[in-house]
Amino acid sequence: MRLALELILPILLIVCALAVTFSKRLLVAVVIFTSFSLIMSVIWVLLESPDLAITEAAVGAGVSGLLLIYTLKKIHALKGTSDE
Amino acid sequence: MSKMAKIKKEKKTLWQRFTAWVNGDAAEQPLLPAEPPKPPKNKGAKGKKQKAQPTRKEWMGLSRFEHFYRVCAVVIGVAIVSVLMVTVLQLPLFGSPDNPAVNEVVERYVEKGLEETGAVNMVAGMILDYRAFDTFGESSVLFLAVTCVTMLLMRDRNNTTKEEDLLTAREHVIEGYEEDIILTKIARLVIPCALVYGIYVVLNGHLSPGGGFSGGTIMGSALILFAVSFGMIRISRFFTYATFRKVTSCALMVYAASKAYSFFTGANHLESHIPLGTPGAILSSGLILVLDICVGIVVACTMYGFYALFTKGEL
Amino acid sequence: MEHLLINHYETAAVILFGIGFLNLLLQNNLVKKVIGVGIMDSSVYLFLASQGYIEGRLAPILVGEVANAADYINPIPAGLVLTGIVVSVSVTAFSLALIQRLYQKYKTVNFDEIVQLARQKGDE
Amino acid sequence: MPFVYNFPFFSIFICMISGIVTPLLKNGRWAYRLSLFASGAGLLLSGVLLGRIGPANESFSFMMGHFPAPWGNELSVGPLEAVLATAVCLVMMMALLGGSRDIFEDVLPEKQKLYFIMMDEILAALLALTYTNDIFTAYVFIEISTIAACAIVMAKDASATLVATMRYLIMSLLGSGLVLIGIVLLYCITGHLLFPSLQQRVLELVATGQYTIPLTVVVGLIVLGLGIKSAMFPFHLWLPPAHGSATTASSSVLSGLVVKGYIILMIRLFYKVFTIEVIRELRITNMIFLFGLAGMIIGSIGAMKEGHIKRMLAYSSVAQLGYVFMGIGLGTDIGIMAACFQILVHACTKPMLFSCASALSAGRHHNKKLHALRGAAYENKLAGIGFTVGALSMIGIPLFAGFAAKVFFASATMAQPVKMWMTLLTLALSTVLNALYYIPAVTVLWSRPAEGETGEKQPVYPAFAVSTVVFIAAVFFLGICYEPVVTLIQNGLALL
Repeated sequence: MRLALELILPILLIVCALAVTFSKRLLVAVVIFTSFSLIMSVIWVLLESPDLAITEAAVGAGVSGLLLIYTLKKIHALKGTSDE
Repeated sequence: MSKMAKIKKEKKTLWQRFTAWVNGDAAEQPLLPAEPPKPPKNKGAKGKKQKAQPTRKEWMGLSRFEHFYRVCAVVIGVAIVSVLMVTVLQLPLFGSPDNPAVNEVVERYVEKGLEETGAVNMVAGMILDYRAFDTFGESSVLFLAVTCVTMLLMRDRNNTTKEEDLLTAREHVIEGYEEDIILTKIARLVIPCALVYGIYVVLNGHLSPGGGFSGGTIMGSALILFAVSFGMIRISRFFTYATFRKVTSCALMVYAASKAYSFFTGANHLESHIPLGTPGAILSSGLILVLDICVGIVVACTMYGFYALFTKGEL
Repeated sequence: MEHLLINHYETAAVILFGIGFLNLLLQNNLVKKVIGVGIMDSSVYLFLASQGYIEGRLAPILVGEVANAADYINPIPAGLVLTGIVVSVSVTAFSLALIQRLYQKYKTVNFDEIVQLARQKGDE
Repeated sequence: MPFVYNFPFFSIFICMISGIVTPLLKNGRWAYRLSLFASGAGLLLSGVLLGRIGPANESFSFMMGHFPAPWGNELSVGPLEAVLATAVCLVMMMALLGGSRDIFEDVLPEKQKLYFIMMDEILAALLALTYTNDIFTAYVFIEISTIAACAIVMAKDASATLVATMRYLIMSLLGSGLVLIGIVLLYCITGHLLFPSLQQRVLELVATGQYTIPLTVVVGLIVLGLGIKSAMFPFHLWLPPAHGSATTASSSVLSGLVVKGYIILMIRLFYKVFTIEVIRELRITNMIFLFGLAGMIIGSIGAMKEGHIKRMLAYSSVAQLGYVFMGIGLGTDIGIMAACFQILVHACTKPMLFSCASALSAGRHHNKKLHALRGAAYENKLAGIGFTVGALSMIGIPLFAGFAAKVFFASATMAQPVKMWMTLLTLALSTVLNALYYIPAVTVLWSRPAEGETGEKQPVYPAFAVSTVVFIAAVFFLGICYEPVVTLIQNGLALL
């Protein structure tokens, strides 16, 4: 189980990074980047660094994603929102 | 015509549909609705040609440099990756205990850490006591970042017009009256939990995983959730730009002062009169607890500050 | 090859570093450039932390009274990465704020277009 | 331990704390005074420290905390660091004085306080980069100076500065990323972060032949990263827009100090971690040498094409940094001594040129195109004289500081026949090129303007006068009585 995770998670990270690179919509890129951070925080747990896992989940997946999405809103790259 | 188009649309391969789904929809929509101002279109064919020629030339000129730049970037990138790969080949094996990084430094951090810093969490002991100067620099980075964002996004005559000001004022009013009932009900449940959890993580930074940064971020997200669900007006009753400035500066000052004290006593071989307390208790490990609290406050304020400046351009 | 497989975290980190690096240099979209920086930084942290890991040892949080260095993993990488994560979130926030201002001025986040518009206006 | 040994730590902390306190002050004026106080205090402390350890020729390391070298953070101080720190504080103070009027004009009143926070933190970061004995502390302070440097570029809130800041930020982040992975690899193969233990381990590795490839990669990545951040030749394109469009004090600080901070760190890493012999064996110096030579020529050619006076000065910075890299690339003690001397010379000259250029253009509605400045020197004589002195020093006229630096470079190459011919030819060519753009600029400034082109006479305000006079004095001091400074640098390098 652990070995499988150890092999799959880095591959998932690379897949996420490539998906960010080639995605056409910015919102998709941001969401995938946020999931990248989440995968990262699971890897921190596997690497026995709980401090990093908590910080990454709070900072990387939480606040960075929030800031990115608010930026997308400001640059009108979100579809279906009410502002113009 | 339209029938043909419809058939074509339906004939999409699975892959295309999948990519369309990943991208959110099928329609080829420009990424950004606002386009750069284009030169006014000329109806006459001659005019069009004349207009098109120079721009094309310009484009070609730019593209040659661009082309060169892109090739260079790819070459450099591939070179760096391959060089690093070769390096990885030479590095010690993953998970092996005879890694060169495991040496007398690690030994002392682990074995003497509790005795010298009083922290059960060795990472906290390391970043807030052994290598505290780095961490002070890091808090300064956060402080600088929020200052920069204030510089860029705080409303002033350079970045806002009159209409935008009016628009924000209207939004504020609307926010005050319209409360999303689902959001507010859930927020009432979640915010206290998040705040308490954040405070717990901060106060237990020296005992368990976490510490100032993660706990501060959690408290900051609780504040953000409050602002999202109840509106910025409500939050500005107790948290204005002046409070923000005062709280951040004072917390950083306490941090700087306590670290200055410990650096000064340490370097001059004076005795530091700070009790380390019983290991494992909340009130232990000397300055680490104080530093964690200061960092937590700074981080919480900073995260909320980022949010407020990004959405409304004010605190 | 086998070495790369055993050091799979490091290998993945190097590939991610390359992806982030190329994203930073080649993407025209500024938001994606910023995401590229994020990927690049995370990959370096992954590299560092995986070098600190030691098979079968515990996280560096003391259990019991007496600490033995052979029971715990290396705490230094975790501390350094913690510092690094905070630095990268600061940088992200700063660059995103800058992108918002650039969008206000030029109505696009495509850096090539921005540079060209700036040149047309004659203020580059 | 003597009390004087605390001074480096005090000077760093005074700057950081004044940055932290600044948000609580009333307005920008008070923030300005606090910044002046911080740099003045830094100058005083570094000066006293220099007076103490310079003649005694001693060096020491200062524990930041209760734990000695391989465990806790440390600062390490010697004559070289003391000289550089004194120069940094002096230039910072004078740049603030010389650019003060422009800061209050260019930056919005409510944001002036924030601008001075950035200045304080930049000074703290530069001092920390000069003094640090720990490679990760160096990384953290590199990031601080990156963010603050970008912030002072964009403080003048115009479209041009925003685009320039973005470009600068992208290149800086690239550089930081490369430096970071270099540091991480270095930690992985040595297991230390403090300079003395690192050096010991690196020498062991070299002696046993272990990890040769990773070590080469580490040196390459760190040099590349720091090179990008300090505008080494192929990566210099971000510099002219950033330095040319910022407000005066920012341009002065950026090209006088911030760029140099990374080079100082590079020199210290070469001596204190990798040791100069290892660097020479790895042939990294030859690369730096070639890039330096190319930078000297390309920067000058870029400056010749410019009609905008501040951008011309920025391109000239690229050329002058080429000299520094060339000196480092020689890979000998005397070459690096010349490079350090050139750092001091350029740090004293370029801020003066920037502040004089903007004072000259003040009477012409801030039009910074050269053709608009015809005869501007008559309206502000002091600025005209300052600009002329700076230009002559940059060209390398005897008695001015630039000449001494060039003589040192020429004499430094004598031991290496191949590099000697290349260096001497390039030095001659670059001197000619420097003359080709500085002389016309000076002639334009001092030629009689046509009717109707004259601006009104500019009053000389005292802060600007003080800064220009001090800079002129520094240029002549370095050009005539360079002996003590050179001795200090040589002793410092020997003690590194």
